Amino acid sequence: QGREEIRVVGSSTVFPYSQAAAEQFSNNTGATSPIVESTGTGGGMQIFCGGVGVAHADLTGASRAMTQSEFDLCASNGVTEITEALIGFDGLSLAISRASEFSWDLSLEQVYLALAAQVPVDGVWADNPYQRWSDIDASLPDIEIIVLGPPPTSGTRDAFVELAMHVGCEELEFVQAGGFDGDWVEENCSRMRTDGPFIEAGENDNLIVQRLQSDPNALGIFGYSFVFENLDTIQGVALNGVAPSFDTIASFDYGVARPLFFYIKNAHVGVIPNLMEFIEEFISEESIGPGGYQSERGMVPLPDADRAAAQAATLALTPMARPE
Amino acid sequence: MTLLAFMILAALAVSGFLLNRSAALAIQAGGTRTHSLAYFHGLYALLSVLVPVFVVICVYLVLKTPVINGMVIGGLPDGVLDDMSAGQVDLVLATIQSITRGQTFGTPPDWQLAAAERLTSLYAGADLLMVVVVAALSAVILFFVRRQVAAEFRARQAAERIVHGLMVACSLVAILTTVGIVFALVYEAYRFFEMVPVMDFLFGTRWEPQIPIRADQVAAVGAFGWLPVILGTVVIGTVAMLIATPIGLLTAIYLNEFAPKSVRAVVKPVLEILSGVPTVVYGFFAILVVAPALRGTGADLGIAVSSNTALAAGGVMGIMLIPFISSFADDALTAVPRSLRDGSLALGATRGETMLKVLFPAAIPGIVGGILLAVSRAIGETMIVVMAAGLIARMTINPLDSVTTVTVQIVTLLIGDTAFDNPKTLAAFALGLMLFILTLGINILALRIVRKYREIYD
Amino acid sequence: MADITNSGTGGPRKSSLTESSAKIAKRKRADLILQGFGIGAILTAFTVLFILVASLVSTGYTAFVQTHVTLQVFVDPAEVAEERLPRGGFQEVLTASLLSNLPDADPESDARAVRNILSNGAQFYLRDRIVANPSLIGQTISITVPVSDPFDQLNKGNVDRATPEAQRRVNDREIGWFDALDTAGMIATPLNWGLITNADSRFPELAGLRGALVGTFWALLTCFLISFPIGIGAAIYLEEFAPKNKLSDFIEVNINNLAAVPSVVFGLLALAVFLNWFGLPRSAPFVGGLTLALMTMPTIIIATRAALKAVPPSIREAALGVGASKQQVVFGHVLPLAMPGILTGTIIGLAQALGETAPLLLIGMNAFITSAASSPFDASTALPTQIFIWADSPERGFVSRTSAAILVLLGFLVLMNGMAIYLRNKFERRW
Amino acid sequence: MNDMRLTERGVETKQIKMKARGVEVFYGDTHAIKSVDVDIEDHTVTAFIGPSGCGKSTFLRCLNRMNDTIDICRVTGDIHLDGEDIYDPRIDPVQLRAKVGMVFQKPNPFPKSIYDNVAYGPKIHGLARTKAELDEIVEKSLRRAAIWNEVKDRLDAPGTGLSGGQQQRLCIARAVATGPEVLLMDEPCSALDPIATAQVEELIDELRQSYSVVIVTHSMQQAARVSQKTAFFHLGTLVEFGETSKIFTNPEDPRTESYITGRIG
Amino acid sequence: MNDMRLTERGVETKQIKMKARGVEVFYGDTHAIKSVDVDIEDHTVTAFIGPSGCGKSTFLRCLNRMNDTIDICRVTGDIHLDGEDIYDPRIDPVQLRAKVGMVFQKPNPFPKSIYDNVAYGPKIHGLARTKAELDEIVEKSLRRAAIWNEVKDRLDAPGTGLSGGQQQRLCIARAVATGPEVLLMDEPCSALDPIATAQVEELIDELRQSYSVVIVTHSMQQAARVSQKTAFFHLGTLVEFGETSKIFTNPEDPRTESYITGRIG
Ligand SMILES: Nc1ncnc2c1ncn2[C@@H]1O[C@H](COP(=O)(O)OP(=O)(O)OP(=O)(O)O)[C@@H](O)[C@H]1O
Ligand SMILES: Nc1ncnc2c1ncn2[C@@H]1O[C@H](COP(=O)(O)OP(=O)(O)OP(=O)(O)O)[C@@H](O)[C@H]1O
Ligand SMILES: [Mg+2]
Ligand SMILES: [Mg+2]
Ligand SMILES: O=P([O-])([O-])[O-]
Repeated sequence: QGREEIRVVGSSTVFPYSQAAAEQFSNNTGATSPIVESTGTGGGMQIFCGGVGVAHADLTGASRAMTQSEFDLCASNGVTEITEALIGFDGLSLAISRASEFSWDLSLEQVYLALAAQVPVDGVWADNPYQRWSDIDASLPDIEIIVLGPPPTSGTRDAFVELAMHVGCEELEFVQAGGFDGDWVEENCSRMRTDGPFIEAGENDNLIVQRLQSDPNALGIFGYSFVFENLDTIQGVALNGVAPSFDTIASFDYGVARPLFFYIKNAHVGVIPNLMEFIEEFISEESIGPGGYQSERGMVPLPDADRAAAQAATLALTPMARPE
Repeated sequence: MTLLAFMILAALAVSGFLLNRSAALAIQAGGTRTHSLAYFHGLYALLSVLVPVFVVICVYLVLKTPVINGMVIGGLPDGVLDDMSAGQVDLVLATIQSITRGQTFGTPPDWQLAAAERLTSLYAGADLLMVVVVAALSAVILFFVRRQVAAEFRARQAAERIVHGLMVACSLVAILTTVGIVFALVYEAYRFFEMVPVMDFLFGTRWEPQIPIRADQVAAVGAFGWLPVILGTVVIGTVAMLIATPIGLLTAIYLNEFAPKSVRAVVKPVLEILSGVPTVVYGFFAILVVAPALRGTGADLGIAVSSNTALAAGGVMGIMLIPFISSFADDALTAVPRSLRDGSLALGATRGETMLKVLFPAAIPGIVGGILLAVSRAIGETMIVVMAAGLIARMTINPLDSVTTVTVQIVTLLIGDTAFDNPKTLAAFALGLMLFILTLGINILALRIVRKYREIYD
Repeated sequence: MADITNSGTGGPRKSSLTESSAKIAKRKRADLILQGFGIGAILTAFTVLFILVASLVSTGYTAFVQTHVTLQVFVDPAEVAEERLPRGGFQEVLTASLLSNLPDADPESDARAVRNILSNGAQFYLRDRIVANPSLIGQTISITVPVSDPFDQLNKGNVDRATPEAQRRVNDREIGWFDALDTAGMIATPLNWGLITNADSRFPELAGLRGALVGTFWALLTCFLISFPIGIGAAIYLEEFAPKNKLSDFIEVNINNLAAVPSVVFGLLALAVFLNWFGLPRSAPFVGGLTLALMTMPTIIIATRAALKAVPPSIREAALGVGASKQQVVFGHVLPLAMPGILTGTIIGLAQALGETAPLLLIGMNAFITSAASSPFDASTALPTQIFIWADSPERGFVSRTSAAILVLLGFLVLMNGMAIYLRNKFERRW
Repeated sequence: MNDMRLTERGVETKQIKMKARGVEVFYGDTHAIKSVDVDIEDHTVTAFIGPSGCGKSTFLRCLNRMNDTIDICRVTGDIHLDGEDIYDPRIDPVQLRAKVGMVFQKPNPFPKSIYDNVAYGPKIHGLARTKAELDEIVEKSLRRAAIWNEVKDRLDAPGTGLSGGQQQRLCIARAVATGPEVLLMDEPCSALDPIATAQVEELIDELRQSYSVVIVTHSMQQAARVSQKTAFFHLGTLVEFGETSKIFTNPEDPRTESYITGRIG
Repeated sequence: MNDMRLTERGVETKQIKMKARGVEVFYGDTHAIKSVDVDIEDHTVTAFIGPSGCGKSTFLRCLNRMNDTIDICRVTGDIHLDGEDIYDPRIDPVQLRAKVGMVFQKPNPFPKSIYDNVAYGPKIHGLARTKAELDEIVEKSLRRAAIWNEVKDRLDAPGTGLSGGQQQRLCIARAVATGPEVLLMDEPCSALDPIATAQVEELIDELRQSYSVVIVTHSMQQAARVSQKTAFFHLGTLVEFGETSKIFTNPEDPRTESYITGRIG
């Protein structure tokens, strides 16, 4: 059977943006709307790399770059030409209910100490003993550590580990004094604690927002767009003195911003109707430019120059190289 | 075209019915008694045509596309498919199909246009052929069936044999579903146990399946001991049953013995709504209403309550199970013969004494059967716990803590990631298998008990 | 109290029937306590149900109305030209009309902010009007369009005007504009038919359940057409014809067990068999229906067998006794008598299928699709998966829409259960 | 009626135990019992006979208010037990039923042990203070019901495991155990084979030493064999009531006569 | 036995309609019927009597293979109808049952109209070609069952709405309508009142003009009244079989004698 509609899978973070592009595309052209599924970055890669042909997806969204092993998986299934399209940034943010009585400003080191499975305790690398924020630093509130965060299946989790946990780990005196290198950090600082304070809350960010609203002492980790929509009830937690906002995320001042991508299966361009037109819509200025409709949904646009380059590269369908 | 084929089939089958029936009637008019009613002669003709030809049409519908695609691909000029992978060939086919729909990109090469034409003509030809085959086959069957009409022909038996066959086929579907599930579970679980020793799985006390999904991902090291997971299931299930059983039983007792008819007529259906509410809704309810309330109460009392407390998930699940238990208990109580109730009342027992000392004990086997079925529901329930229970497995029986369940793990391990080759994903199947075995055991037990109790009163 | 132990000696002591001893009072009290517990149990269940529905209604009711603004729009030929249709500057035309009502807004710098009062879909409302009737170009027409979600929330009182400006999606100036429109009588909050008649959208004010309803319809139809005949056929065979032995016991246990198998396992099976082996399309309601049919079948089989069992053997014997064949007995007498029970079971099974989520997630029925499926093979969502998607959308408007969608789903469930109860009461037979 | 073995009986008048006056029973709109007056004597077996549906069971169930358990059933008129109106609102039917016991057409032992079946009534009424007392009541009741010898070795066996006749006698023992003053029996032998029937009939004759017994039966032979008084019901009315010997040999009412001579066994 | 009114009967020997030899029946491991030989004569009413559980019903159900419907039931031995072995695998039990009709203990009309109840058999056996013919069969059958006058005005009313006795006669009409050659009746009067019983007994006597009738009964009086031949079963064996008058007045077997003299109405 042929297929008339474009199929997009992938990251739940990119999902709202793909949705927006898909709806805009179909409104503008009257063409059948692309079908967008939210499968998580990893899951999307598995489906995307399943092979070429109408049974397989055309695009996949990703909240992190494609990895080497995924690229190889694609290649082994005959998906050899892939175009990487960088579309913008997502501000991963820590947030808490406005009902919280405390003013929150954490360092990444404190975040690490609160959430990691293993931390230095009296100079020894040991299981995380901290149960209250005040245990970590007396200046922090004397309340239980409760952080709701993404499950390991999600790219959000990967990004958080990389951007917050690893960096926080490296800031530890223990690590700096010990002279441990990046590999050591990756080896030892990637595990989130499983003894209660860190709660893997599933992929549903709205659910986390609502749980924050009902529990003023719980922190949540999720996309900035959800903070933005609910500014009246929740607030971003400042990291190293920087509160999350569109500006601080775009400038990478807020510690945990990450790039968003989608990947194009080049072999499908020219076969699946309207695929190229949809890609053009997705990366148009109206979409990902400043003030474009993606920013309404919470995406942080790329700086002008980067954006122009990314758009050009995407339109040229330049196949990506094997990631390092 | 397919519709036409079905219409032809229907028309010929009906005419076969009429034809054979009138033939049988003619024999009867001649004064001979036919073995079977004329109606059965007709029915036999109808079924003889309908069943095989229907199967033929279905097979055609399934095979049409792959066969024609194969023919088109096979008919392409030499060389154009050289060095192409299956997927690329698939894309070529998709391009050709797009052309038949009038969608082209640039100027397609001539061989593609030719193939598109061939594709169109093959489809048209195949449909025509199918209609002809259907008509011809039906006619041939009709012809032979018509010749069978005779006074001594056992048309009833013949028709009943066909119906019997159809019913057996239906049963096979149900059985095949089970076989399919068992096969899928066992096969994947076997692969899992090739990677993780059975003993580690069965007796391990650590469940940390978050081993790297990709070679270069860093995460927790894998540990696949299912005990904490099943323990979590047991904790949540126990909470659920502790809520559902007393409330359900008391409800049944009240409705069965004390409630005025009008109350019963209202309460029963309203309660049934509780079991009809989609479980995803209960999930929202548990996590957004019940859990915070419990946490708040706990905080007021100075007790630490996890925000994923098993109490919330289990409690809400218990609510869901109330009507299940109450209607089972109500049925069991109703099944106790009225004579026992009269017997007790006539001895001067109050209604409460009659209920508690005679009716309820007499209904116990049925009630226990129902409770067991509710238990198997509870451990198989998915969406409530996916939303309201935790993800992290811990060896605890404290219902105020967060625990995880077998179904939660299955869902989280599977949704999102469908690489069927690492133990993380395969572990879901091992868990599924254990769940299947567990519910099977409970069901066998429940059936035994219910059976035994039926024997007493039948 | 008569006491037989002394009946031999002095004859039973006569006691009055009205005389009430402490013992009797105690027994009566025990009776009342039992009743009290029963009523308490029922009230508990009802309270929970009430809280559940109330919490849904309290968040969901606002989604059943939608804020609209009625504008007098001059369809400027400079922006909208007949030759360029369906493209054109509809957005600009609408903005111009808004600006004409907001004297304090600067036509240049505030254009974007003002435009954001309207739903993104507003331009397409206008476009469709004009495409249908190009002669409107150059005229001033009156058009009613939805406002965008932040203003919808504002109008519904979900935005607390007292919160600091930085913590709101709408700032004080925007609120002022909206209030100006409101005072001018241009704002109305009619019933939100779009909730039913629109397909999904990323804009809450445009999003509706049509796609989900159509998808659910196709899925349930498929589910019914497959599970009903097969379920009844299997049940009749197993109950009436299959030899009773270890094997049939085993099959019975298995079918009971199928009803208890977690639904996600059926999703697993569907993923492996229907999608990967048979290559059926992803996200299709047909596949969803097949999957749900596998789950519904055991329910139907169990209900049918129970209904068949309930038909008294005397009816069977009577028919056999006059020389009817087994099949004549079953199809002529037993099945018609069992039909109400079978239908009830089927409806309840379908109601369960209606609310089922997990297996549909596995076969991709949780996609974003802005048009309703026109056949069971087109990609589509279903009601529960639509709820799932909406629940995870950032816009505030989706919170109430999620609850509203749940209420719609509950409405259908109550309807189906009501039907089952009606059937049961109407045809309930006592022999 | 030459084949009837009428039980010999004395002529002494007995005390009246229950007295019904102007009893009417309605099931919804159906008028099932029409103005019935009956006196039930102490130490007497009274038989109710009549064609099916004439209201025998209905009237019997008025005597211990078992009709209360039927929603649509409405009873008017007076029924007195030892001079007390049993339909008086102050009367507790539970206490009434302890005094007016009942045995049903189909034996209905509880699915408990034989012992527990008999001990059930004494237990709920608190008739025994100790286990020994209870044991005594159970044994005595089983003896009275002429089943002690058959079951004394298996008091723990389930009552449902007995044969039909044994079950019926067990039910009688159960009724006797609460020490009733009147015993109502609704066709107690209709589910039994002839041998079991003989045993139960013998028992009834014995029971009348201590109780007032009312028995509903289809079989005129049975009525003739076991009863001293007979009431003939027809279409909800009491047609004739009197000495059994008189009713069977010399009925006053032509309806009685035609029923009895058209007798079918 | 001085109270039995034995039906007068001629001495002519009748043709043998059904013949059973060495019939054994097992329910699973229970041996319910042990080597029974019986001849059922044409135009004769044969009664099966015996204590409860002795196997009367079981044996009766062998005669039209109704036992086939009980999974665990196994029948061995020979039973012939007009010289044909009815357990021959080539025999269609469905046709057999059309020839050997059956009436059950509890009246069991279909939940359909009175007309449809009677017409059902003729319809499935194709006995009537036209509606008029069918009407005729229905009327004739209802007349034979002596119920025509009571129901002729309400043939469309549901059969379940009739009284017990009427229902039983309707069931007989239904059985008669298929034109059977043998009619088996399993305690057809046990659910009936005496008046209805009398009607059915009269009917049975009439039916024997056309059919061979086999009746199971608990009541020896009934057996004596309606039958010409009687078979006495005990614990699964046929103890005695012969002329009813002989069995009741002068039984050969001591077991028969003791059962009959221990008779209870
Ligand atoms: N629960 C009831 N609801 C409605 N009508 C009833 C009920 N029980 C009895 N009847 C009617 O009351 C009348 C008397 O019934 P009852 O059972 O007292 O008769 P009976 O003399 O005991 O008959 P049988 O000999 O068949 O037991 C009958 O017409 C019967 O239909
Ligand atoms: N379906 C059955 N399964 C097992 N055993 C049975 C079945 N039906 C009857 N029996 C047994 O076979 C024996 C004969 O039973 P049957 O019903 O023929 O007796 P009966 O003479 O008709 O008794 P009754 O007078 O009580 O009707 C009994 O011991 C009975 O328990
Ligand atoms: Mg009665
Ligand atoms: Mg019998
Ligand atoms: O859905 P993710 O972006 O978290 O992978």
